[in-house]
Amino acid sequence: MRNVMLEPILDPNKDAGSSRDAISFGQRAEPGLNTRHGTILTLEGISVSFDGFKALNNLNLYIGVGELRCIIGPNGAGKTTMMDVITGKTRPSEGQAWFGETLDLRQMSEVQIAQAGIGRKFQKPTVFEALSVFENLELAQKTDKSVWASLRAKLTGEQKDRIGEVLDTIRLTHSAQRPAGLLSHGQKQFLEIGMLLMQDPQLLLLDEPVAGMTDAETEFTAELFKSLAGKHSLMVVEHDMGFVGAIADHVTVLHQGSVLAEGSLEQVQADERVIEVYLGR
Amino acid sequence: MPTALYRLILACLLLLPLGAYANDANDFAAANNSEQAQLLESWAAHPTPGRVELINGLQQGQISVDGEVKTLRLNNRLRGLIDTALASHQLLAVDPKLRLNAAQQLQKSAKPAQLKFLDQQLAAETDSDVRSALSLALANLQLVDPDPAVRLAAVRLLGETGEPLARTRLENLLQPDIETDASVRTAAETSLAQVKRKLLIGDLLGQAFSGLSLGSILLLAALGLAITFGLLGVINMAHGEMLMLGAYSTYCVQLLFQRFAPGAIEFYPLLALPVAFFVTAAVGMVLERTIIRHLYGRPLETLLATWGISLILIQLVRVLFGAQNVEVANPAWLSGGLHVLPNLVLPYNRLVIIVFALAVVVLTWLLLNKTRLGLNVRAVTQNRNMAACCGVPTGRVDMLAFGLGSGIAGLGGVALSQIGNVGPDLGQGYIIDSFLVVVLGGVGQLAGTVYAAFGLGIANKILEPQIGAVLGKILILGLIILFIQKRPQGLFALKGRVID
Amino acid sequence: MKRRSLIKAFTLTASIAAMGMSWTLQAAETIKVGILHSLSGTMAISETSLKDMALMTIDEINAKGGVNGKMLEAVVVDPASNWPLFAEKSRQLLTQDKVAVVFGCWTSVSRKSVLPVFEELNGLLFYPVQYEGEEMSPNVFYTGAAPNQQAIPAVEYLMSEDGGSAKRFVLLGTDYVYPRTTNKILRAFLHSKGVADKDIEEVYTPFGHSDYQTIVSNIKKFSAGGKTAVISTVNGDSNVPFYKELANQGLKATDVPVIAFSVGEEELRGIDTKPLVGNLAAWNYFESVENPVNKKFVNDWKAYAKAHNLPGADKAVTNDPMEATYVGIHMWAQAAEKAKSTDVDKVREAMAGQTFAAPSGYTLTMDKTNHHLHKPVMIGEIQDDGQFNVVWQTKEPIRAQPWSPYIPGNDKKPDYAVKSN
Amino acid sequence: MNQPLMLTATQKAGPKVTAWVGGLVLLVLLAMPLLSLLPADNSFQVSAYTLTLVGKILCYAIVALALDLVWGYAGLLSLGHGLFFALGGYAMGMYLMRQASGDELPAFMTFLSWTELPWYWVGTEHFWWAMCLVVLAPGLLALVFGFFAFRSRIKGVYFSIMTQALTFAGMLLFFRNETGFGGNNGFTNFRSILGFGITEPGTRAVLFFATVMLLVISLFLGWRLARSKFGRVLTALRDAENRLMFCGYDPRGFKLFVWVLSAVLCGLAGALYVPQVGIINPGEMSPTNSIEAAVWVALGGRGTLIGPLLGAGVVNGMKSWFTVAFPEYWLFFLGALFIIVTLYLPKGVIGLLKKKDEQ
Repeated sequence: MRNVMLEPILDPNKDAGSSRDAISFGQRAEPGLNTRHGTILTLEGISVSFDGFKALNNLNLYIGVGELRCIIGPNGAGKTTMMDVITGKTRPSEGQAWFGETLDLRQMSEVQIAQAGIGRKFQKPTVFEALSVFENLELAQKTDKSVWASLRAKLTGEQKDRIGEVLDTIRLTHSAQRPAGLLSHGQKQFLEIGMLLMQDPQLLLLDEPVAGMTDAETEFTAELFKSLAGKHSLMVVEHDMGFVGAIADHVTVLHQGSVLAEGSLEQVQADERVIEVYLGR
Repeated sequence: MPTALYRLILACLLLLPLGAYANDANDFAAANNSEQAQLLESWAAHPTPGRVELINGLQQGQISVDGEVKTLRLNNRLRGLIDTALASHQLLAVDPKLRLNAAQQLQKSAKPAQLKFLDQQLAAETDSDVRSALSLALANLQLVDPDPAVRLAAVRLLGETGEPLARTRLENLLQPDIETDASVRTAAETSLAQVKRKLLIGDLLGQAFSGLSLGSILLLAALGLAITFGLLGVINMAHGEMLMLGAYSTYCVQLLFQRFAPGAIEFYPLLALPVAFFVTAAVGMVLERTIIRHLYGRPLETLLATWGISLILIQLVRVLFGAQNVEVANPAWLSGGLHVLPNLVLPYNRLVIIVFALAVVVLTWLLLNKTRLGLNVRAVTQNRNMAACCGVPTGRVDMLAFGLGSGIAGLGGVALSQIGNVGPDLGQGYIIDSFLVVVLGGVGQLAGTVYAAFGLGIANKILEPQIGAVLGKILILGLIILFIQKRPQGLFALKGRVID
Repeated sequence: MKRRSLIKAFTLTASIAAMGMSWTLQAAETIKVGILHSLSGTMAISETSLKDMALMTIDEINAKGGVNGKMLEAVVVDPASNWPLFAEKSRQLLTQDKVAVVFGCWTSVSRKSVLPVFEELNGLLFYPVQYEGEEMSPNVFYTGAAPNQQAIPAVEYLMSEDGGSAKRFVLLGTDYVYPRTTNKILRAFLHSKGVADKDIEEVYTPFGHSDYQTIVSNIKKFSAGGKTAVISTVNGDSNVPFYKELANQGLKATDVPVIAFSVGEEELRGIDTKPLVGNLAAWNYFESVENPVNKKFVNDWKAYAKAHNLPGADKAVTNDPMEATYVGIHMWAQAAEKAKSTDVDKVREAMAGQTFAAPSGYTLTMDKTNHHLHKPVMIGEIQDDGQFNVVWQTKEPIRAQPWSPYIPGNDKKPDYAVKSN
Repeated sequence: MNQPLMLTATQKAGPKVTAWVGGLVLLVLLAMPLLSLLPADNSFQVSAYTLTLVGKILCYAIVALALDLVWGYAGLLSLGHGLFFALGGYAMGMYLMRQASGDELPAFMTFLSWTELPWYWVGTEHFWWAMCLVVLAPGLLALVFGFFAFRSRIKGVYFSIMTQALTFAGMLLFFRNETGFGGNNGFTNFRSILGFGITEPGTRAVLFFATVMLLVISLFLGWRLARSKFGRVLTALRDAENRLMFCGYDPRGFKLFVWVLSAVLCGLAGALYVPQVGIINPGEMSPTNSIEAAVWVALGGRGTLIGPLLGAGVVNGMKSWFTVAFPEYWLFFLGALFIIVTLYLPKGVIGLLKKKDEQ
């Protein structure tokens, strides 16, 4: 069934970039996500501490539906920890974490969160090295992921086509049958992005997606993300300012576990405190 | 009892011809078992100084008849009687220490026939300790005295002791229609209560101690593993065999002492410690360099390889030393025990092992936290590549760390050889426990290992009297499995950001 | 080119299947006898010496010209203390190597594991170890003691004046069938002697139990209630820690004597015996018994151990199961001579009533019907030199009662050997 | 795990290899029971010894296969599979004991003066119920243990050690005579199964045949699993569990399924093992046995279907051979084997054969 709230965004004649077509959305499996107030992710007063050290300190962050948000910040600012909190790997000691209006992320397991429609790409690209690229995508595909289903699972032609499309998008068509373990770093990055696409989540968390990519690849990735934005919400953690500049309409600076500044890249870069702690000039 | 009677008996004793003692020997040598028993009993009742030599000889199982020394065929019954007889003779000795020991022996084994003699000795005794001990020995016999007053005194006296025997004596007294006198009965009841309280304390202390002792043994067994497995992440299934090698080195050292320094045999364990340490450490390092080195980062493979190693080591020892257990004797200063309470003996070797275990822990801790090697080890175990970049010779560190772990296992082996048997399979009995201790404590956590070891030991000893050794062990295993469900990282877990 | 590999794979499995068929080469002029003792694994500790003893005895017989003019050829296999492997090996000995007789097994479970095989193939097994009884197979000759040839006389001795006239008993054992059954028989026996249940304490420990603190202190507590004796059926390996604990807690044999049924000279080799002096063991043979046969037996053994430099040869000792092995093999040889054949049925017939002058100093007789030896019972006191000093022994060899009268229902059991199926 | 190449390779080649080897070996194995029925003088006759020996090894092969499903594919090294094997065996053993003792109590109970059967023996005189137990006992135990273990994400070494503790506890429990399974003697001296004499050549042949069938079935099962998406999920789970979770798969279900399946296979193998070797006792639960099983898998090549079978065959074949040829030294060989395999044949024999082919 289709998600009512996302309806307007899916209006075909809103914008039709060539890259856009590659990413026709698969049928939605998860229950409708209530995003009445236009925010898809809400973090309020989140704190996490490891043996005294506060990795996150009263963090507040809101991501709007269809927004592409960049998160920057010096090392140890708590970027990855924040992602862990969102994906349920780390439980916050205080604070609220909502997906849409109704889903309390603190109560959900990683799996539930993933199934609810949050996809994550890890800092270090992690793919299933023993499986072929094709199989990687097949596993990521949005379908019934229960034990019984996967015992009986057979790929429909439609699903095969979908995988084919994504293979094209991430330019791995020719290595579809190669074990993912043999891919280059950049290719693995793309494969993992591809898996996210197969998963077709509503909120994508991308941890340093363009690390180890050539400029061309980076450029292409930027295009890809832009095209994703709108129909999906993205949260990108990146150090590469150029890339951030290329994609970001909205940037958040993390420092010592809480939000230091927020706004357009220009605004942020103008901000004294940011220059102080981050750009270090 | 009229003292006139004593004098009479005394007179009779003195009247005995002094030459009689030589005949005693002949009589004894000639007599058969039961006659010998009667002789001994009568001697115990009427001791005379001249006979001490003879009885001392008997205790050694020897008797000199007409100058020539014969060895006797004694049995436990006679041995017991000899002890009693000797004791009552030693009451006549000059040295108060001897008299005290004698009196304590008699508390256990005095016979009614000796009552008169004891009574008279008590009257004559000057040393206060001996007096009290003697009066106790007497009290045991006086429980059946016709005079209620005497019985009452005796019962009261018994109440003072924590003797397990006193308890049964009082209980017997309290059997229906044994003791008729009401006042004595009530006194006996109160005394019994006293004794029971004292005994209970002893039992509880005893349980606690045996728990500690078992814990210390588990600790020694597991400590080496805490390093090889906990720090290096090597699932060293041959760890048990390291213990075994340690024990066998102890055996060899003992042999060498017997061969070359019989005089100093008492102290062979002291030399055994360094020997065992270096032997096992060497073996460990060789294994590390030749086999385990290739398997870092493949924990499950190390499991199989080390299992193979253990098989080889076991069979090797079988071929070299034979399949039978070998004899490792406790030196005198490690055998026997400390009499804390009448019903609480703390064996020396267990005391020593507890202390030793703690000492080893402290040393290991210092080594790991206060030395360059320790620093390197921790560095390597936390981030091999980084450490390598910082110029830490990871290879050598691995080797040394593994050697250290094995060496400590060797030390454990020395300790085990003092309480258990030394055979090729020695290690097999400890490997699973060791792993459980380490896992329970939390991998890489020295403190955790210590807590886990003592925790398991004490838990085991609390359960054993209730549900028996077998069920106890099963229950413990079950509990551990459940515990690990709750705390997969063990008692002491390291928290931190999830790295992916 | 996958095919070749597959053929390899196939030949591998095939060759494994063929393993069984190998080793069937027959030597006509020799008589093959199987030796089935664990040489590796936990039981190697006890069984290895029996293997060597068997080989020595076979040499001895061959030196005298063998049996029926043929030399004996020993086929040694290693069941590796693995019970199913015992069954497999015995089947191999009987069907592949076609041995005339098998000498072997130590634990009851190994015997029970091979029993069906021997009965199915009508083989012949000589079992040299004392056991719990409750068995009498026509295909087995039991040269070890049945409970009434070891346990009951031992208890009688403990209750006698010389034994210290014990009133209370601790039945301590490792938790398996032999101690369970023996203690069951003993309890019934003690009842018949008027000992009340409150004066009997039964304690069991797991295999390889090494921590006897609690048990020993309990024994101490128990012994305060009257003259106590401990009857130990503790299994081999656990004895050392047990005795060491006794010594440490100052429990002397004069106070509480311990009588053991599975501690012999071999086990004492692994124990520092000084603290044990005065403790007892009940067997049908001790190395220390003095008679010409035994002198020869012991010397031969020491010589053999030296010659084949067996480990620990310098202090090689003999013990009861070794003697039983020795007696068994000789009796079989005699029977084969008498039957002029090694055919199992003929030999079985010839075995009935066979006699042999054993190292124990008695002339032992194989019972006419029940396949057990008539054996003398001896009580030995441990000495500080690791030997036993015999303090008591029966006048005559005693007939075995494999079906103990103290176990209900046994009165119905026949007194002759019948196949269990 | 560090051999993605080999794994995919075998998955590609999986069906072909299985078909070939399966076909060839199957022929021989199916022929053996028939040949065993020939008169003894016939030169083609397969002796009962060979039949039981191979039958035993086949049962071990099934265990190896089952273990490989959890270790090779799901990356869970169990050191406790001996327990499931033994449980299945004991369930079958209970039935056989009841057959042997008829209306009376089993012998070991009578002479330890048990007056009546413990509750868990009820119904074991019926073959069908015994068969249910064969499946239920290991299955349920695996289910419970697995549920807790996987819920709290116990994996790797921890999992192995926990399973080892489990089987060790089981062994101690069955050693107790009060437990009511014959203590350390276990069950022996069986007579008949479904009314047929256990020592009849016919019965032997049928049992052997059944074993072969079970092996074939479990191979087929394994093959289907390995080929299905389920198999791929397992592989993924083994290599990157977190990634899989963020793909929206719940690893627990997958682990639990394969874990229980493997346990049940072991149970069935045990049930066929007991009547063929004629004894079941707690020794089967000793940690040593389970570790050996792991070695069969490692030797043959884990993550493949044929490998474990080869491994089980080779090791046990050697065992039977060395213990005759060099009784004193076979432990050396076995030990050395472990080491060499782990050091030089990380992919096992299968890996070796493959390498040969590629040349």
